[in-house]
Formats: sequence, C-alpha cells, structure tokens
Amino acid sequence: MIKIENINKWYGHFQVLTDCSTHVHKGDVMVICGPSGSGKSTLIKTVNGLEPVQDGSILVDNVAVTDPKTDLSWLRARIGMVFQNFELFPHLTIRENLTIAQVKVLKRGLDEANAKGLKYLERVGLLAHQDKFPGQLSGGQQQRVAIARALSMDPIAMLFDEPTSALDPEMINEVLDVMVGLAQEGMTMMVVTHEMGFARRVANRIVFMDKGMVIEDCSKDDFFGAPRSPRAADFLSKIIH
Amino acid sequence: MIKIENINKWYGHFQVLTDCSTHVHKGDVMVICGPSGSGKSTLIKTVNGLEPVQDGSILVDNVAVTDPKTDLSWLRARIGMVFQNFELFPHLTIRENLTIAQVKVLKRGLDEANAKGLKYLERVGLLAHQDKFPGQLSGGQQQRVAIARALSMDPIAMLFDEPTSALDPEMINEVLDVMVGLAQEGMTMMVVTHEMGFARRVANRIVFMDKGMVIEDCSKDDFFGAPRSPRAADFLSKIIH
Amino acid sequence: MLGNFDFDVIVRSWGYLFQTGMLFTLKLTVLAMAGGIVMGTLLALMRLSGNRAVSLFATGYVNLVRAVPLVLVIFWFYFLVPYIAAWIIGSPAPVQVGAFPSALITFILFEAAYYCEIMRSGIQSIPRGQVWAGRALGMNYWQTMANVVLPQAFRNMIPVLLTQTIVLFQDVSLVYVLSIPDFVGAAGKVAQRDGRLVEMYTFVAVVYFALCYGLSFLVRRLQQRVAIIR
Amino acid sequence: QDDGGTLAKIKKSGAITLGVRDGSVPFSYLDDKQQYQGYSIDLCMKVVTALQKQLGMTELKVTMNPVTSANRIPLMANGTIDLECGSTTNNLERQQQVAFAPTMFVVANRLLAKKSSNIHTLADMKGKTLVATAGTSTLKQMTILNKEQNLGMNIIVGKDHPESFLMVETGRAAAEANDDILLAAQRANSKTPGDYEITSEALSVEPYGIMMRKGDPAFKKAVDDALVRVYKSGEDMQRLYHKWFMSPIPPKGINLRFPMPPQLEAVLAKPTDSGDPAAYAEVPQAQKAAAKKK
Amino acid sequence: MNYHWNWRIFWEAAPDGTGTYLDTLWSGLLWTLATALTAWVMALALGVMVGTVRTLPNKWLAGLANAYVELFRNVPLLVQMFLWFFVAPEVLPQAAGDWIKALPNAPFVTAVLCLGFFTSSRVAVQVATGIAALPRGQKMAGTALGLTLAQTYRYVLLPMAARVILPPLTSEFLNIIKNSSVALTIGVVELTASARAIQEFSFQVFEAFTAATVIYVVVNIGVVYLMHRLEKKVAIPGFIVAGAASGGH
Ligand SMILES: Nc1ncnc2c1ncn2[C@@H]1O[C@H](COP(=O)(O)OP(=O)(O)OP(=O)(O)O)[C@@H](O)[C@H]1O
Ligand SMILES: Nc1ncnc2c1ncn2[C@@H]1O[C@H](COP(=O)(O)OP(=O)(O)OP(=O)(O)O)[C@@H](O)[C@H]1O
Ligand SMILES: [Mg+2]
Ligand SMILES: [Mg+2]
Repeated sequence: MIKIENINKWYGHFQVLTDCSTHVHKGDVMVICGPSGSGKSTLIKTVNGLEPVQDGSILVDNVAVTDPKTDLSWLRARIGMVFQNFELFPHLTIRENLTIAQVKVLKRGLDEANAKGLKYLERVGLLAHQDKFPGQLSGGQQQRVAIARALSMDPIAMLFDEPTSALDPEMINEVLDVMVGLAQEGMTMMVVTHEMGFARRVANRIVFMDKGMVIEDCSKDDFFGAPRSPRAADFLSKIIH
Repeated sequence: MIKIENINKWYGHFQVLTDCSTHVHKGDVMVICGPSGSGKSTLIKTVNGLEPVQDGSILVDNVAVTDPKTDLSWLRARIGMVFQNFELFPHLTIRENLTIAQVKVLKRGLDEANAKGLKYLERVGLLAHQDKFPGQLSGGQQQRVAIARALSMDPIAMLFDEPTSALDPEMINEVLDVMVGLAQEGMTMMVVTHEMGFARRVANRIVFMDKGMVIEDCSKDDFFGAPRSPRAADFLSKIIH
Repeated sequence: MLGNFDFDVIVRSWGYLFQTGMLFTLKLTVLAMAGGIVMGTLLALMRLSGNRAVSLFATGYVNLVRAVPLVLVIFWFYFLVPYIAAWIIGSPAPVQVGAFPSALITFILFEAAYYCEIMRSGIQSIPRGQVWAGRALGMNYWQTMANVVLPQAFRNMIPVLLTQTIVLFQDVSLVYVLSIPDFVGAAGKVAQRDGRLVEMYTFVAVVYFALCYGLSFLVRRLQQRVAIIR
Repeated sequence: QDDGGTLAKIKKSGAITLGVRDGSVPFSYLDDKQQYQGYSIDLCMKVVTALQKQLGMTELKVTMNPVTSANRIPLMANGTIDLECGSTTNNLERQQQVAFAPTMFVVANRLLAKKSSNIHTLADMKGKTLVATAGTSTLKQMTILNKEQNLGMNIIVGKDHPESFLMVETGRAAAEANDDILLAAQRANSKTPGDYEITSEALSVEPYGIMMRKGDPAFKKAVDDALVRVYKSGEDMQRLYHKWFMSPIPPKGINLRFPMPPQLEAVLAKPTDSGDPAAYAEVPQAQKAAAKKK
Repeated sequence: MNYHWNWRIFWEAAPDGTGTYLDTLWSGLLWTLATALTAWVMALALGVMVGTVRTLPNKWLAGLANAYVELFRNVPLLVQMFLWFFVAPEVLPQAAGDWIKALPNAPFVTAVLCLGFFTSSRVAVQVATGIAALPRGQKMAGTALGLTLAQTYRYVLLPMAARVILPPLTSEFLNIIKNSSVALTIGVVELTASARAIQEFSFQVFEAFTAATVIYVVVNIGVVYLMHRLEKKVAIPGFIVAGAASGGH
C-alpha cells in the first residue's frame, strides 16, 4: 500500500535521508525507531508529502506522492497523521477540531461531520469533552482527540510520529491502548516510537534508522531476536533499562 | 539534614501543598514521585526557598529556610539544584557557566573557580567541551554540565527536579549514570523522577505525593514491596509498562 | 501663568474640536487600522512566502517604508497620489484626490508595514506542527492559513496590534502637514488663531492620555479574555 | 501638459480651488464657524466673480483647500489649487517658481517686545535673545544683521508665528522679529495687549501677493485685471481695508487698528507685481545689507 | 507638472549667510544625529531600569514603573514636546523655571529630555517583554546557585534579554531618529527643519524634501546595517534568538 523507493532528501548541503526504501502492506503495523536526528520524522512526513524529497519515488495506494501533478490535499485527506505535540487547533473546540477538515476538505455536511466526529470521540472515550477547548484537556486526552480527528477522515492508513513522547508517564498507556485497538482492527499504520513494549505487542515490521539510512527493515521477531547491526543492538541496550 | 515540617502553600485560593512533612538524613537518596501536578516540583523548590511557603517550617543543616532573617543566597549556594530543562545560561560558555556563581557568590578567584569547575566537568566526561556554548551540546550533555555546575559549589546536598524527563530516551542513561555515581559516593540527594529503575537502584527513601499531600514516605523496599495506598499502587501500575 | 488659564477657548471651540477634529481622528484611525491589518497580513504572507521574488519585494517595501519619517511619507503622497491615480485610470491630467482619501491611502500603506511585522511574528509564533496538522488533514495552503494559522496568530497578536493602533491613533496628529483638522490639528488651529497654545495643548494631552490609557486598559482586559487556553 | 491653461480647466470643470491658510489673521484664516475668512480671501472672491463673468459661466463652484507654507508650491504645481490666497511674500527668488498677482499688501519687519524691557530699536537688542519664525525671510535678515552689526544676539527659532510670540510671552526671548502686521495681530490677540510694544524702526519692506501658476499668461492677465479693477475702485477698496484692519474682526471681535501704510497706498494707486522691494519704498539700510550679502 | 526643477540649488549660497544650502542640510543632519543619539543613550539607560523594575516581584515598584510607562507613551510626542518646552518651566518655581529658560541650547536639551523619556517608556516595554520571554527556569537557576536577585538580573537575565530584544530595539532606534524631527516644533533646526528652511527660502520644495528623505533612508539603512552586525556579533552559537514582536514608529 505504501511503497518508498530509494528516496534522498537534503536540507541545503545536509543529507537527511539517504537511499531509503521500504514497503508497507495493507494491515501492516510498522514501527520505526532509531536515535534522535536519524531522520525518522522526516521519513514519515515524506509519505504524505509534508516534506518533499529531491530524489526517489513514493507510491501510496498507487498514487505517486512525488509526482508534481498529484493532488496532495486529496491524498493527505486519506492518510491520517498524529503528531508528537498533538497539534490540535487550540482556538477551536474539540468538536470543531474533529469536523473542520471534514467540512472544508471532504465537503461533508455539518451534521454528517458531527456524527462521524462524535462517533470516533466516543471510541477514544472522550465524548463528554466535546465542547471543551484543547487547552482544557490533559496531554493524554489531547492525543486521543488527535487520533479521533485523524480517524474522522476515514483514512486508509495512519502515520504516528512519536505519539507518546510528549506525555506524562501516567498518560502514555491510555494513548497506547487506543493505538493497540486500532492495530488489532487491521488499520495500516506507520509508527515512529521508542515504546518497545508497544512494538513487541502489535508491530509486525520494525525499521531501524541511523544517520538518514534504513539500517534494519525486518519482522518484529527478527529484530528483537537478534538485531543484525551493532548500531541497532547498541541502541536497544540504551533504550531498554 | 533537611527537615520539612507541616508545610502548607497556596497559589491564591489553590492549595498546592497540604501539611507536608519529611526528613532527609545525611547520605540519604530520596526519590519523590507521584502524578503530574501533585506538587513534587513545588515541594523540592521550597527546600532552598525558591518557593516560599505560607505555613510550616523547613530546616536545612539547622538553618531555618522559612525564617525571613536567613540569608537565602548563602543557603542556596550550599544546595545544588538541577532542573528539568537544564537551565544552563545560553550566553555563557560551559566554563563560564561553571565558574560564574563560584566567583560572584563564593568569591573564589577565577583560577580556583576554573580548576574546580573543570574538575567536575571532567568527572561528567565533558572536559573537551569547555569552550562551547550550551546550545552546541546535546540534551544529555547539557544536563551533565548542569550537574557539574551544581557540584562546583561544593554543595552539602543536591536537589533534582525530573532531571531526565526532557531528554531523548538514548540520553537518559548517561545522566542517570552520573547520578548513580554521586549517590554511591554518599551525596545527600532529593530526586523528583519517574525513573523507577533509578529509584530501585540507588534510592533508600521514597516519597509518594498526590494532590499536594505526602501519601507515602517509606523505605524503598516497603514502597516497591507493598505500597500502602491504593493511589500509589495504581500509579505504579501505570508507570511501569 | 496657569493662574490665567483661559478655559473659555476650549468651551468655545468644543464642537469643532470633537465633532470635526476627534471625529476625523477616529475615522482615520479605524479605517487605517482595518486596511492596514488586511494589507499587513498579506504582506506578512508575502514575506514568509517560499517565492524569493515575492518575499524580497515585501521585505524591501517594509524596510523602505519604515526608514522614512511618516511626516515625509504623508507629504509625498499628497502630491504623488493624484499622479498615481491618473496613471491607474489612464487620465492625462492628475486626478484630484481630496486630503482625506490621500491621508487614508498613506496611512494604510504606511501602517501596513508595521502591522506586517506584527503579523509575521504572530504567524511565526504558531508552532510549525500546526501547519503540518492542517496540511496533513488535506487542507490546502489558503485553507490552512484561513482556518488554522491566521485565527491563532491574530488572537495571539491582538495586544500588540492594538498597541500599534494606539500609536497610529497618536500618529494621526501628523496630518497637520496636510492642514486637515484632526483633533490635535483642530486644537492647534484654534490655539494659533486665538493665541492660546498652552491651554489647548494641555487639554489635548489630557484628552489623549485619557483615551489612550483607557484603550490600553481595555486591551489588557481583552487580552485576558481572548487568550487561547493552552 | 496643461492644455489651454487654468482658464480652460476652470471652464471645463466648472470649479476653481483656492489655497487658503488656517491662521494668517487677518489675511486668510478659519473663524469659529469653520469658515475661511480674511482680506486675501475677499480679494480672491472678487477675482473669482470677475473670472466667472469673463468665462460667461452661470455657475462657478469655489473650493477652499487649506495649505501650509510647505505644501503650497507642490499643490500649485500639481494643479490641486489654482490661486493661493494667503500672506505670501513676493520676492525674486520665488518668482522662479510661481507667478504673483499685483501686490495687495506691503509690510515692514519690526520688533515686538514687552514694554517693561525697554526695547525701541534693533540696537537695544545687543546681547539679548531674539526669536524669529523658522523659514521666514525675517529670520534670514536677522541672522545677517546680527553678524553685520556685531549685535551678539542669541537668535532662536519658533516653529510658527504663534510659537514665536509665546517665546516672548514666556520670557524665553526678549523680542520677536516679524512682519509688522503679524505683530499687530499677535499683540491684539494676546491676553494683555497693553504689555507689548512694537518698535517704529522699519527693518525691511516686503510686498505680499496672491500666488498662481507660472507660465499661464491668459490666466494671469485675467486675475491681474480683476485685482487692478478692485484696487482702483477707491470707495470699495477703502471699505475692504477698513473691514479687516480698522474694525473688530471675527472670531473674538479684536480690532487691529492698523492704518493703511503709505507704501500700500502707493502700490494700490500704481499696481505692480514686482518682487523687488525697491519698487515699493525706500529700502532700509538693514535690508540692503542683507541683499548685498546674497 | 508646472514646476521648475533646480538640483543645483544645494550648491547655491543659503541666505542665512552660513554657507551653501548643502551646509544647511549638513548642519541639520548633525543636529538630528546629536539629538537622536543623546536621547537614545538616555532612553536605553532609563528604559532598561524601568523595564527591569516592571518584572520585579514587588507589586508596588512594578506598579510605579507601569505608571511611568503609561504616562510617557499615551500622549503624542508632538504634544509632549510642547508641554516640556512651554508649560514645564511655568509650573516649576519661578527661579527654577528661569534657570531652565536661560540654559544655553534650551531647545536641544528639552528635545533630548522629551525624546529620551518618550522612547524610554517604549524601551521599557521591550525590556520587560524580553525578560518575560526567557524561560522561567533561568531566574530560578540563577537564584538556586546563590546569586542574589540583582546578580541574577545582571549576569543571567539581562544579557539574554538584550539579545532577544535586539531586533525590536533596532526599530526603536530607527524611530528615535525619525521622531527627532518633532524637535523642530521647539526650534531645533534638525534635518526636517533644515529642509523646510531651504524650501521656504528658495521655494525648491521637491528638491529639499527629496534630499531629506534620501538622507533619512541612508542613515536608517546605516543603523540597520550596524545593528545587524551587532546582532551577529553577540549571537550565541547554537542558539536561535527569536525576535519579540515590535510595533511603533
Ligand atoms: N528544516 C530543517 N532544516 C535543516 N535541517 C533539518 C530540518 N528539519 C530537520 N533537520 C535535520 O534533519 C535531521 C533529521 O531530523 P528528524 O526530525 O527527521 O529526526 P528524528 O529521527 O525524527 O529525530 P527525533 O527523534 O529527535 O525526533 C536532524 O539532524 C535535523 O537536525
Ligand atoms: N505559579 C503558579 N500559580 C498557580 N498555580 C501553580 C503555579 N505553579 C504551579 N501551580 C500548580 O500547582 C500544582 C503543583 O505544581 P507542581 O509543578 O509542583 O507539580 P508537579 O508534581 O511537579 O507536576 P509535574 O510532574 O507536571 O511537574 C499544579 O496543579 C500546578 O498547576
Ligand atoms: Mg522526530
Ligand atoms: Mg514538576
């Protein structure tokens, strides 16, 4: 469903991504990990064209993201994305956050958008908070709203960029639980995370990156069993303590 | 060495600390944990008078922090403090960060201050970076400099407020290692942290707070063995996953 | 000297001062603020645009305008606007543009440079993630700006925008170079005709202080009201 | 570019715009009913009537456009105003830029001081502070005289005439140098007119003229003719002068009591638009010195 | 346009006997710079003090500083200039008033004081904003090391705040140069007043104002350039200083 082929990306003279390739199939849950600055966020943002690449090709559901003729807005509307800092719109209520893109982008009627939004809000257990503003919710609650917002667009796949790293330790689980639920329902997901517990539980593929390169791209069992590169082994030893 | 007796603190009408008491003895390593907003940071800041309290008394080395006649600057100079966001002074080089308070507060000569500062910089393994600015170091390195800065003042005790929570997962260990070293050398420490691995390894006392109150104040073994309050048990179950 | 203050001159010219002078000042302030904010926002978007030519043009405009004293800008525009208007509508002779439209155009163009800088820092203060979130939901550039970035930038910047408007309110007094009677100008004219400068200027100072202080007090109240809960 | 000149423009647009001043009492100023009034304006209105007749128009709209000393030239040049009805000194330098109608008033530079300070001639000002208004020919003359006669005066500059007067009133200057008619108006307008004295020694001769665009002979002739007719009308002209200089004038009913100076009588009898002071009266020594310097 | 251009006017002798019109402009520029620079020094000194006081925990002092700011920024400069020059000496005791009036260069001194106070209120706002923009922890870190509050401000907060507010301070610097033209209302013959004098004497109004405009632009570009150099010079490696919002003229 997502085909990344030999992409390269530079910021000025600095190469962030070097020859990265990977495939995500329908229903896959892919976890991307690696040291800070290794290009994980950049990689995941290239998938829906938020970061352009200078070289290589990306196909999502057989649509070429890298083709200048592609209507990126339309494509993005079909891929849900959840950010580290939630990025809810602080000036809109939770309900408005859930409906604005449905109305403006998918041209749904307000009633339909509301119904859809509230359905997913209920799914993440926050129906009672629909009239609050994001600033009035805890971090974990905000992140769950962000997930509901992405789901309201009926995405064909979901991208997560360190969805729990800005959360208080107590709240990490409430978000991971929602994500586990999604994975179990068969949602195609790409997840940048350091939560190896989550990876072990639901991932079927692990990509390990370092210095802009994909160092490992294998099944969960291969990765945790015997990571092939010394860099990955070193990383795992640091992160699990 | 540090005696906190029945302190109460309000922000306006909101009570942040309710009747908190605890004693830290020389050589103790006390870990303070609890949910977000429970008053941990506030409690630790009252110890060197960064946050005034309205009621109760705090004695540090038999000096009353809460007594208006106490020279707080002098007291603070003898208690090292390390913050979540490092709070190095960005406009000063690492060496200047280490020496400024020694020169201005302890009135040490520049040579002596330099010698002392560099000694501790070496101790945290960053001697080579002495002429850089904080912005040029990674988070883990900055936090180690912050610890060296506090140590340069030859403190009788050290306070840590979530020293690792702003760090990338990979860098947490390099900071914890320095702290473990300190604890093993017998430094008196109060540490607000969620790192239960650290607590298990070096703490001898654990304080658990909730809603501004000290719920548990016991030895490490008692705490991890069978926490007495349901709130603490619940917290532990969420945080260790 | 203050003993023989002649308050009568204020009473006598009350209508002129307020119905002509203050009305003009308020009218110009409000219209120039509205126009300036709209144009300033567009300029800010241009400055932040990825297109180098566009952003260079906006940057040049802003810096040029900010380098020239407003008095001189007002002066130049009074004479140049008729020629510009003639050039736009293709009239052979300069078009007569009244003092008010000329002043309004000048103030909008001038203040836009300042509002631009405010809106620019407002837009830049919005975390980049907000733009990404908008784009990731499928909104295009303009939808993201209109629904996500600008409403927040605007709210965050309301205090600075209003402070700038207070500056604008005071700057309107510079239309004296066109001899249009704004509040200060009207007071000045009365003062000069009747030789009562001290009384008039003291009165002007008191009125301005009351209005500006009141306004900035309101700004602070408003700031607490509209601040986005974070 | 101005095809057919100002006359054609007036005929075509059915309107004429007069440049007027806000505070040149009693020549051109705004009264408390927000009407522009004054000696120059009355003269201009007579010109307008004559123009209307000459052009055979049933209706001619008159617009009053306030001008300042800084913008009267550009506004004249870009066609915003057609006639400037103020109190502008006609001199040879300015004739490079604009044309003047026949002189309508002649003034002399004099000093105004508090009676208590005992100043009767320029010589009495030795070592004292003198104020003149920025950008006036008076200021330039005083600067030159100060050097020439070794007076050692400290000359300070007022932004405009009322502020120059305020300098004397508040004691920042011992005397103000200015056109005598303006000094008379200031004194009459002050809180205590009795406290001030205007010296009798004339320091210069300066003609005032109504200003128009240069290089438009047809329009200038029409204006000149109209004005000369007024000047020569005897009775009418006397009444006009009396109205502004010898009777109470709005807004406060002050009377300037400024009898017609002989130079003005002469020029009304024999109208001229010359920018040379010598054409009006014997030029005082002081002014000659200044002219020589130039 | 019916206008007689004469760009050679600047080489002609000015009637006030001091030299050519070019000399008139030059002397105007010098007065502008003298007024603006002196007032700027005063505004910086006062502004930093008042701005710092605004951020102090002492409510009473902070309130006083706020009152200072409100007083000087809520009345148009034009009017303040007038009040300082004509009204202030009159409300003082007679002797003090007379002493002020007898000061040599009284208009210049008054203009500097007035501009200095006016601009200091705006500098104070920037300084307070700059200090508030620093992470709260910085102040705590300073005091936790045993630095007194004064030392914390001196060695930690102010040096950082100064860097943060450098861009808006540049704007204020430009403003004070432009605002110095208001000093012409009390008789300082600075650049704008010189241009006006030239046009009144010669009637070459466009030439005079073009010259003034160009000089202002050149001076301001020079200031922007110098401040940019300063910004670069004090920039901290590895640290991006974000400019606070700036307004005003
Ligand atoms: N706009 C940019 N301009 C220049 N360099 C950038 C930019 N954005 C990111 N980089 C650099 O690109 C590299 C990869 O960044 P990226 O955010 O993808 O890393 P990451 O693996 O997500 O790290 P982290 O775990 O810290 O989020 C980093 O070295 C970063 O400094
Ligand atoms: N300056 C302040 N004014 C008002 N309330 C405050 C202030 N500082 C903190 N609080 C409130 O006091 C409570 C305790 O804050 P504190 O920072 O001590 O919590 P904490 O236990 O350290 O939490 P965290 O784990 O999030 O750091 C919180 O509810 C907080 O909102
Ligand atoms: Mg990242
Ligand atoms: Mg805390």
